[in-house]
Parts: sequence; structure tokens; C-alpha cells
Amino acid sequence: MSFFIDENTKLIVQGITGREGTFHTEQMLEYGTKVVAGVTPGKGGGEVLGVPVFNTVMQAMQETEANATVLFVPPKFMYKAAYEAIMSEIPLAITIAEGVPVHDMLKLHYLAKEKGCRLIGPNSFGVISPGKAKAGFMEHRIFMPGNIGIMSRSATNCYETVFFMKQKGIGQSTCIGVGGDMIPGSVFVDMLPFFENDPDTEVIVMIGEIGGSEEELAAVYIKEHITKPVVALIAGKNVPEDTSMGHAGAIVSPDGEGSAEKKEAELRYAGVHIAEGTEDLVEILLRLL
Amino acid sequence: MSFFIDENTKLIVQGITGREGTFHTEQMLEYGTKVVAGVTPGKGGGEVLGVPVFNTVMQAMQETEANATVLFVPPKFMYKAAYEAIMSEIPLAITIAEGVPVHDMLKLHYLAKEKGCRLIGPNSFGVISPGKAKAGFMEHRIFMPGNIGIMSRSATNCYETVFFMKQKGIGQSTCIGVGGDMIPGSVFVDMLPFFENDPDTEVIVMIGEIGGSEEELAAVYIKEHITKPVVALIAGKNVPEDTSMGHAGAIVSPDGEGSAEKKEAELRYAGVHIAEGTEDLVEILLRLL
Amino acid sequence: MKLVEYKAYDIFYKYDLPCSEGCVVSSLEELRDLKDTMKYPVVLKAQVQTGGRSKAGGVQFASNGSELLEKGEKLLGMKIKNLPVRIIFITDKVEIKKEMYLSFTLDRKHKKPVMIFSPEGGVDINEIAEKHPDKIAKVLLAPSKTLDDFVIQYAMDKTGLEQDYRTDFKGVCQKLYSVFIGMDCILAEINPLIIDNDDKMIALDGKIDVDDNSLYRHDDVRVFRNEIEENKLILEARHFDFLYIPINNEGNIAVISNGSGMIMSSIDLITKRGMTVTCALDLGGGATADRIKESLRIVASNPLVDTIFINIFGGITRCDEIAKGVEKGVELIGKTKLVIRLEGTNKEKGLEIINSVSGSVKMAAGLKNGVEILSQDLKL
Amino acid sequence: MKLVEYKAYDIFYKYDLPCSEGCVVSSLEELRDLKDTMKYPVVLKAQVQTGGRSKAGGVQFASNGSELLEKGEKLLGMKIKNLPVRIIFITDKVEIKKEMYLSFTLDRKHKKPVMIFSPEGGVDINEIAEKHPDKIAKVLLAPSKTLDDFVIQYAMDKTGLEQDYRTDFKGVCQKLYSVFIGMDCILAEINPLIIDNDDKMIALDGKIDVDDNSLYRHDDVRVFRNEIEENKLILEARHFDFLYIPINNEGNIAVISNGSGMIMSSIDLITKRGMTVTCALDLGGGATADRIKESLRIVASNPLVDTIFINIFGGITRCDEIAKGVEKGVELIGKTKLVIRLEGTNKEKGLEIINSVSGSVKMAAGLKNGVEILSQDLKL
Repeated sequence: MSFFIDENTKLIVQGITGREGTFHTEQMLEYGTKVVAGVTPGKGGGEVLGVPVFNTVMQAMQETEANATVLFVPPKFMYKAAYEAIMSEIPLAITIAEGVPVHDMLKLHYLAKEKGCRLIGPNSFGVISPGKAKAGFMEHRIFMPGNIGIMSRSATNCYETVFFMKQKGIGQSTCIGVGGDMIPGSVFVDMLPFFENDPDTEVIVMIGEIGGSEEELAAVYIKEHITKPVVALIAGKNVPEDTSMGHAGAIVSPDGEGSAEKKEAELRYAGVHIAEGTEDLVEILLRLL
Repeated sequence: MSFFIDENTKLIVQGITGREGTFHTEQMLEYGTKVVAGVTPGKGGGEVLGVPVFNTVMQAMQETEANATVLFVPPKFMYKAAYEAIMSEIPLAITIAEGVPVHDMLKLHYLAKEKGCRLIGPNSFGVISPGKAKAGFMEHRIFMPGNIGIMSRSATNCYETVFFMKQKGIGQSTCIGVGGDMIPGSVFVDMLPFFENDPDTEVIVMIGEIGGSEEELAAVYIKEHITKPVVALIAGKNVPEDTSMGHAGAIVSPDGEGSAEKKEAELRYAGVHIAEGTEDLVEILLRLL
Repeated sequence: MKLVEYKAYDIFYKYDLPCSEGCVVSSLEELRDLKDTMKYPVVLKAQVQTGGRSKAGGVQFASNGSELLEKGEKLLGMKIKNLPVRIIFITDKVEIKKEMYLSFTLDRKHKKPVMIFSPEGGVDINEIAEKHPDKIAKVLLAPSKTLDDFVIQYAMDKTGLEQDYRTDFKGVCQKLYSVFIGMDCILAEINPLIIDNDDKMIALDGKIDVDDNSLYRHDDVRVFRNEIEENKLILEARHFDFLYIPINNEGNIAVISNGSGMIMSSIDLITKRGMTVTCALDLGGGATADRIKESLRIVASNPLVDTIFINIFGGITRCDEIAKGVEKGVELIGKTKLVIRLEGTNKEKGLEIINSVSGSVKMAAGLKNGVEILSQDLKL
Repeated sequence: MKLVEYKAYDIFYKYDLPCSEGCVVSSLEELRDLKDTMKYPVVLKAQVQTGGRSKAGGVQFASNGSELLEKGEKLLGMKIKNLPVRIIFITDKVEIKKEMYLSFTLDRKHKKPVMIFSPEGGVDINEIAEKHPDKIAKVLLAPSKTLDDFVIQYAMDKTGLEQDYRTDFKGVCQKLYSVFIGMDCILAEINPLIIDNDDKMIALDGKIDVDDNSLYRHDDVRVFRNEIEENKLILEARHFDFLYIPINNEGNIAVISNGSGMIMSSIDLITKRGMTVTCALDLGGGATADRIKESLRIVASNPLVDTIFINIFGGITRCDEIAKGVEKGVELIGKTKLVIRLEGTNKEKGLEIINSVSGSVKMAAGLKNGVEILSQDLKL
């Protein structure tokens, strides 16, 4: 039993009738995920790939006992769809969209906390517990079951890491895309207790990047509460200050806040292994296992 | 150390410059309560009875390290004042006003829960831990230190009970007025765990009345979690249905919801001792001690 | 306070809910003036602050002017549950294709507003719940100024309301929710919410219960509350900031106290001893002698009352003020007997004053003792 | 995106913030037309998308028409940090009694909006924090549409702003907060917020940084973003839904990849080997061959670029599409060298296509290997 999703998770796909939604529903079903319902307002009553479609999350939950939702919804409509999911008291909501306005996320971040919903993303590849289930768009063929827990702000750096891991025969317990935005629903420090308590996870990998304070907050938590080894990679050390790299969150302030140097220093102080790059990260893992 | 207020509590009085506020501040100071600040918007910079007055709860907290507030504010202004206290992240707010609109309380009830503020009242006499401190308007001379924890929807029924207790030499650990409104900030079931965990409390007294479901909810909780003896009084059994008794919450629906019979039955089932009246209640206590 | 139909309609109009046109009539003269301007058939509905109107014949139809006068006269002469019909509300008679139920109220247990909808309306909601449990949607709502679309959609899908009605239904839901929030309602109900033969959605009857504590921000309702109050003692008490509560249509005892809880406890103990409280009066906190005098006068003017039980546990209220009030009031209450129990602030002073009062005043040593004295008196 | 002063002013006007009157001028002709209508003295401020304007002489004063022309001409001819001054913003010269600082921004660590106020403004906020730490109020706010009164009052009391300014200050705070929320700001700043000799509060200079992801709901800002963009490659890339990122003013390598994280990793490793990336282009997900062709053309048109590193880890993006794009694009990039690393979906098909491409194309077996090839090339 993995902590967020596994073979028993009953998943809703919001935006299932869209191009992306339908395609990835097929992928998720193929991987074995129990997609029990789709939600698209106005398309209720239909079916997509044999999955019943409802107008509302509330009805989908009531009729299918769904306990998680993944949102394949464009950034413009993400707020409304996530708001509905949270207000319907779904325990887990995973948002994929890239380019969600930060003020929308500000509101959702709080709403989710208040209503007790675990909100992952946006700008996330989703969550996968290899061999059990996936909720998101990650290329699942490169993942394999194992004992490494990964949380990553970047999809591509996570893929790269997982790809090299597979070449070395190392698998993953659970991989979580926390997303590259400024105010994500959940951040590293929110994920750490889950990995720490997860019997399937032996080593925790944190793929961070410049900008914000999430790695620093994680460092404080790791020092105090985490007993498992942690390996971290901070991408973007050679990106100049005040330059936006596409990820809304990956920006170093003119005053130096969010710099890779600071992050690496604090992580090192917390006993975290720092990797230079994805291949290096996998070599550190090999030494640790 | 009592669980809500004691000799170390640093109390703010909101509305300290009003007639009631000033009078009861004097009473509370006399009783030994540490009233460290008053708040009245527009009166900041002054003093009342030697207590400094601030314009905002936020500043009062910052300058005095206050950790609780009691609101002597008319019902019209209660929402705004309680909202400010909650948003300023005070851990405990006690509201006295009678006649607060129920829609105001609906909002405050949730806001307090979301922000982690323990909101007591409105329409409450306050909280007293005899011999230590009081925050509210209760006639403190009738209280005395002891091992009975009391929570009451009614002020007068609580006074009456406490008065008889004193005649028999029984004192109280903590007495809480949860108030007689339809949607109070806190209800019986919220208070029970505090009394259960309070080493100073040996018996719990619950003074309820007709209307609502708070006694029923408490019964369920008591059956499962409370090990201490509980004595309950339900006032209003001989009041006809659909008749408002002044307490906004004390009304039995035409369909019988909120009737004393139902409450007493469920409490009895949970092993609670049912008293016929206040004097009877004290006799039960005498037998239990 | 519960608003009678035409007042609820006033609010529905204000919030732009779809209602059939209506007018209010309180005399035969008005009916005569109106009868030729009406578009028949019409419905005449008696406006009384109580339920069970239809069964009592309070709803009549008229298909022409003479019927209008005939039915109107009949209604204006009748009483429903002892309340005289003073006002008739006249609206177009609508052809009904479908009757539905919609309300917003407070769920005290969950401490949330709740929306209740059924496409099978027209009768009491408890009856609907019994007959068509699958045709009811009950949705707990987060306290908010607006009603979320998905809640409305859920209610439709859950009960199977046709999508064709979506736009109209959404409008009605949002507007009724605005009434609920904007008017500080304990209940805002449309029953029946109908669909007529032209497929239009219309609120045919409404109930609104406004939170008494919020009336300071609803002037029109507050004024109306006094206008419609039939019980003069309630009005008089309100004038002095007291709460007068009629308890039973029989009995001979009035209870005066300084708090709702104490009044309930008094009633409980008195009833237990086989006596009946007919009314009670809550002084609230801090009453002065002059006001207390008035409270005695008010309850004594209820012809059923022959005994007044004053039960005071003084905190803010001072016992000497109570006693002075009794001293002044005792001449206003004629032969009405008085049993007084005083406890709390300035008790001794109070007792001293009471002892000097002549007339049928008995002191009680406590609540239980007071009830005992009452029961002894009764036996005399 | 950061808005230059006169655009921030546009928004301030719209939200009714107190500003001094101003006009925008972009040529000497316009200045000549205006010079006799001005109320002197005035301030001329160069409008460039960068900081440090005052120090560079970008702010000038004129007390009459001939000075206006003289100073205007000077400004319109200058460059600030390599950016030509194309627009001047002219406003009344105000007599300043007091300079203050006010801003709303996002506190990423606490994930809340934060209000920062100091009655000691005019300079950089970090400077204020250093010189007058007791004169700064920083208040974390709950995400909400409106700013609570008590927050404003707290900021005043904390910093000792005189109560006389309360009404004006409250208005300015609420309006600037409305800008912050209404315009989806990362930063909404007034510095200095001044009090003039008539005790009026005026926003003398403003900075607004609008969240790029919100531009779909702010048409005017989106259009303006394209108007002011000096870098043609950014505009061209935007046209194809790519993100072109200038990294360094030197270097010879361009990185093309399908994700922000991968681009950063590539830059890190390349830099570590002593090479310099001058620009990068993010394809995003699922690029087609035609679009990939364009991406090559765009980065190659940067005269500094002599080597393009394409680093693809295909998920949604398919390697064969990348390869086809390279096939089509290779003739558009002249002598620019290409190093390609393909991994993921349809990798084999992609490799096949690449192998058939003539020209200076090298395949890498992975990211590290790719960087090695780059560094070998450099040594040649």
C-alpha cells in the first residue's frame, strides 16, 4: 500500500472528454489504475473508454466512491475545477496544467489546507507508484518498482533520473511531481513525512531547482525529523539572477533569495547528499544502496 | 494549569473602553486575571484601569504577548471584532454578546476552525477557572476551586448549580459557557476532550437544553472516549414545540428534533447521569464524589 | 420571525425571483375597486401567521368578479387556528405542469447551510422524503455569499430534473440563496416551485423565516414584525426590551426571570408538580426597578394569570432593584399572588425591602422551595 | 512581466489611486506641441524596462518650455543599460514633504500575500530595512479580495504614521491592494508614496509586476508585452508558443529542450565544463516537426550561436518528430553545428532519421555525453 495512490485508489479524471484527458485516461487504465469516473460539466451521462462521465465531482464521488482526482484541465479552468474537487471534499487532487495564474493557486493552496484536501501540482507530471498505479501524464515505461521515493519540481529532470536508475536496476516506491510553480498545492516539506513513514521507501530523492525556499524548508525538516538518507539535486545553479526559466517558480531574486548555493549549503548542513546532475545522482544512490 | 485560562493567561479585552468592558475588566483584574491589553479601534494609545489600549488586536498581541481575548462588544459589532481576533491568530477568543445574527456566527464558526482559534460563545458568560482567572462576566463570588468541570448553554442554570455546589462544599476546576445560540463557536463535544485530559477535573457536568443536536453529539463522543463520570441536565422539557425561549438555540422543531426526551435517552444510553433540576444535579454530584 | 406569504413575495420580487403577479387586499371595498381590473381566473389566499391554511379553506378560486367578491367576503370573515384573516393575497391562477420543492435552511448538527431540492413538491418536505426518498437532494454548503454552480448541477443530476430547465433552475437557486444570505434567513423556501404549461418556472408559494437577531439590519421586516404581532403583551414587553413568551393556552402561573435557562428550569419544575405555566417573561440582564414594575403589570394583565413566580439569580441583575420594582409594582397587579425567590448580588437588601411590602407576597428560599410554595398555594 | 512606470500609472489611474498628472511623449515633435500647454516645473522621466534610471541621468527637470525641449532631446537620445530611451513620461514636479514606501507582493516562503509599508521611503526597500528596521511594517495577509481595515491600522501604529493621514492612507492601501489582486500582480509597489506641501498623498512612482500566466485575462498588458519586447527572438519564439530565454551576453551555445528543468540541467553541466550558453529555447510538450524546424531557425539567427545542443527526453514529445524537424531545419541554420541527444518515445525511429541527415550533426548517448561532445568540439 503506497501512501497516495495504489491499486485500490479509485480515481476521477476531470476533463476526461478532452484530448489530453482521454489519451492519458487510456494510458492510466493500461497501467492498471482504477479510473472509476470522469467529470466534464455538460457531458454527464456519457462514457469515455468505458468510464462513466458525470457533470459534477460530487455525484462522481457518490456513485463510484472515488477517493482521488486528477485534473486534465487547461490552466484557465483549473481554478474552477480544483475548487469544485476540494469543496466536494475529495481527499487527493492532482493538477497537471502548466501556466496556472499564481493568484489562483494562492487561493487553492489555502482552500485545500482548510478542507483537508491533499493538493498536488499544478505544473506536475502527477504521482506514480510503479507497478501499482499512476495518476498523471508521466511516461510510465521508464519507471520500475523499487525502494527509492522521488519528489521533483521538474518533470524532465525526474524522467532523466528515473531513466538512469532503470539502467542501473534501481526502482521507485513512489514518485511525486510537486510542480514548478511559485505557490504549489504541496511542497517538499509536505511530502517528507509521507516518505519517512512509507515502509516501501528506503532513500528519498529530492529534485529541486533555483527559486523560492522549499528546499531550505525541507532542509530544516530533514535535520529534525527524517531518518532515511536523502539525496538532492538543485537544477539551475548557472542560471543568472532574475531570469525566468519557464518554470514560474525557478527564479532567483535580485537579492539572491532562491539561489542554488544557499539551498545546497542548507541541505548539506542537514546531512543531505548533493548531486551535481542526474547521472551523478544515480551514482550516489548506487553507493547508498 | 487549567486548559483554557489560568493565572498565566495574558488576556485582551476587546471593547475595554465601553461601559460593560470597563466594569468587567475591573472585576477580572480584581479576581487576579492578567488583563494585559484592551482593544478599541480609534482609542489606541490610551489606558483603562492601568491597562494599555490598542487600535488593533495584532498590535496588542505583538506588544503584550497576549494569548487570549474576551469580547465585550455589542452584537452588531461582534462579527467584525471576532473576525479581527481570529485573523490575528489569537489562540482563544471568548465572546459574550447576546443576540448575534446566526449568519455571522456561521461564518465565524468556520473561520475559527480554519485558523485554529478556539472560539467560545457568543451568548456566553465566559470561562472561569476558580481561584486562577476568569474571562467573562460571571458573578465569580459564587464559584470556588474544586474538581468539577462544568460546561453550560445557560448562564443562569450554571450559576444556580454552582451556587448549590458551594452550599455543599463542592468546587469547580473550570466552567465554560458555550452559550445558547444556534451556531456557537464551540459546542459540548469540542469541550469534552479538554475536560477528559484535565487532571484537575474529576466529574464533568453538562448543562444543556432543548434544541439542536449538541447533547446527542456529546453522547456519542462520551460513549466512545470519556472515562470520567458525566452528569447532565436538560432544561426546557416542558416547553412546547416551536416556541422560542429567548435562547436562539433553545427551540424544538415541529418534527421533534431537539426534544429533551431524545437528548436524555441518548445521554442515558451513553452512561450519563441525568438530573431533574439544578438541586438534583448537585445531589447526584454528592453521591458521585 | 416567520414571514407570511405576501411578505415573502415582497422579498422574492425584490430578489427578482419569478413569481406570479399578486395584490394584497384587506377589505371588501378594495375588492370591489379591483374586481374589474383582474385577469380571471385568480386565486385568493388568506394571509395568517400559521400553517394548515389550505385544509382550513383559506385558499379559494374565482373565475369572475362576482365570485371574487363572494369568496373574498368569505375569507375576510373567517378565522384559521383562531387567527382572524385580515389580509388576502390575490394572484393569477396558474396552470401547473409540475410541482417542485426548493429550500435553503440551516443544518444545526453540521453547522452549515443546507440546500434541499425535490422535483416532487407541493406537499410537506417530510412527506416527500417519505414518498420519494430518491427524489430528494440535500447538499450541505460551505458558508459563502454565492451558491456554486456544481451544487445546482448535482441537485439536478441526483434527482433527475431535466437539463432543459437548467438555466431557469440555476437562476431560481441562486436568487433564493441570495435571499437566504441577504435576508439572514433561518429558512427560505419555495413550495411549490412550479413549471406552468408554457414551461416557465414560477415560485407559487414561499416561506421565509428571518433570524430575529438580525432584524437591526432589516428595518422593513422589523417594522412588519410589530405590525403583524397579534399578541399585545408581546408588543408591550418588546417595548421595554423584555421577552414575553406565551407558553400554554391554559394554566394560571406566570414566570418572571432573568435568563432563558432559568425560565426553562422553572417551567420544568412547576410542570413536574402538576401545575401549568401559561406565560413567561425574560427580564434579560440588569433590569431596573421601574422596568421590573412594568414586567409585573404586563404579565398580570394576562387574564389567565393569578400567580406570578419571580425567580431571580442576580449577577448583573441586582436583588435590591428587583425588590424595589416589586414594591412599586404590587399595586398594579391587583389580587395576583406573588412568589419571589431572590439570590445573588445585594440579596439581603432585597429581602429587607420585600419584607416591608404588604399584600400577597411570599418569599422562597430557592427554586425548589418556590415551586413548593406555588403548589401549596394551589391547594388552598 | 514588469510594467514600466507609465504603464503602471495607467493602471493606477484606472484604480483611482492619487497620482500626479502625466503625459507620454515619444518624439521631439510631440514635445514641441506640448511645451506651451505645460504647467512648469515638470519632471521628465525616461521609460525603460530596467532599474537604476536616476543614477544614469534618466530623470530630468524643466522649469520652462526651452528647458523641456533641451532635456527631452537629451533623454530621447540616450541609452540606459544598453536600452534606448524611446518614451518619456512627463509629470508635474511635486513639492515633497515626506516620502514613504508601500507595496504588496507574494511571500513565497509563507505562501501568502504580504503588505510592506514604511513611512521612510524613496529609496530601495532593503535600504530602508537596514536604516530604519523599526519603521517597517510587514504584514502577512490571508488571500482575500479585500484588505482588512485592521491591517492598515496596524501598519500605521507599528511605524508611527500620524493618524491625520489615516483616511488617505487607507484609501491608497485598499486601492493598491485592488491593483495587486485585480491585475494578478507578483508585485504592486508605490515608491515613493509622498505627502506634498498641501498634505496630499500622491503615488509618485510605481512598479507593477504582472504574473505572466495570468495575461490571458489582462488583454491590454498582453498586447503591451509584445509592444515593448526589444528582443525579436523572444517575440518570434512566442509566436510559435516556444519560450526563448537569453542567458548570457556572451557564449556560443544554444540549448533546445522540452522542459524547463532539463534546460537548467543542461546549462549547469555545460557551464561546469567551462563553456557558456548564450540562449535556450523551451519547446514545451508535444512539438511537431514543423515547429521544431522553426525553433532551430530562431536560435541559429542569434549571431553569437555557433552550436546548438538539442536535448530531448521524449514523453509527450516524440523523438521521430524531433528528428523530422531537424531534417527540415538543418538547411536553415547554415554552418551552425548540431549536437543531438534523443531519449524516450520513438527513439529508434528518430535515430534512423537523424542518421540520414547530412551536415554537421552529432548524436549524443546521453546528457553527460552530449556535453562532452560539445567540449570536444570547442577544442577543435
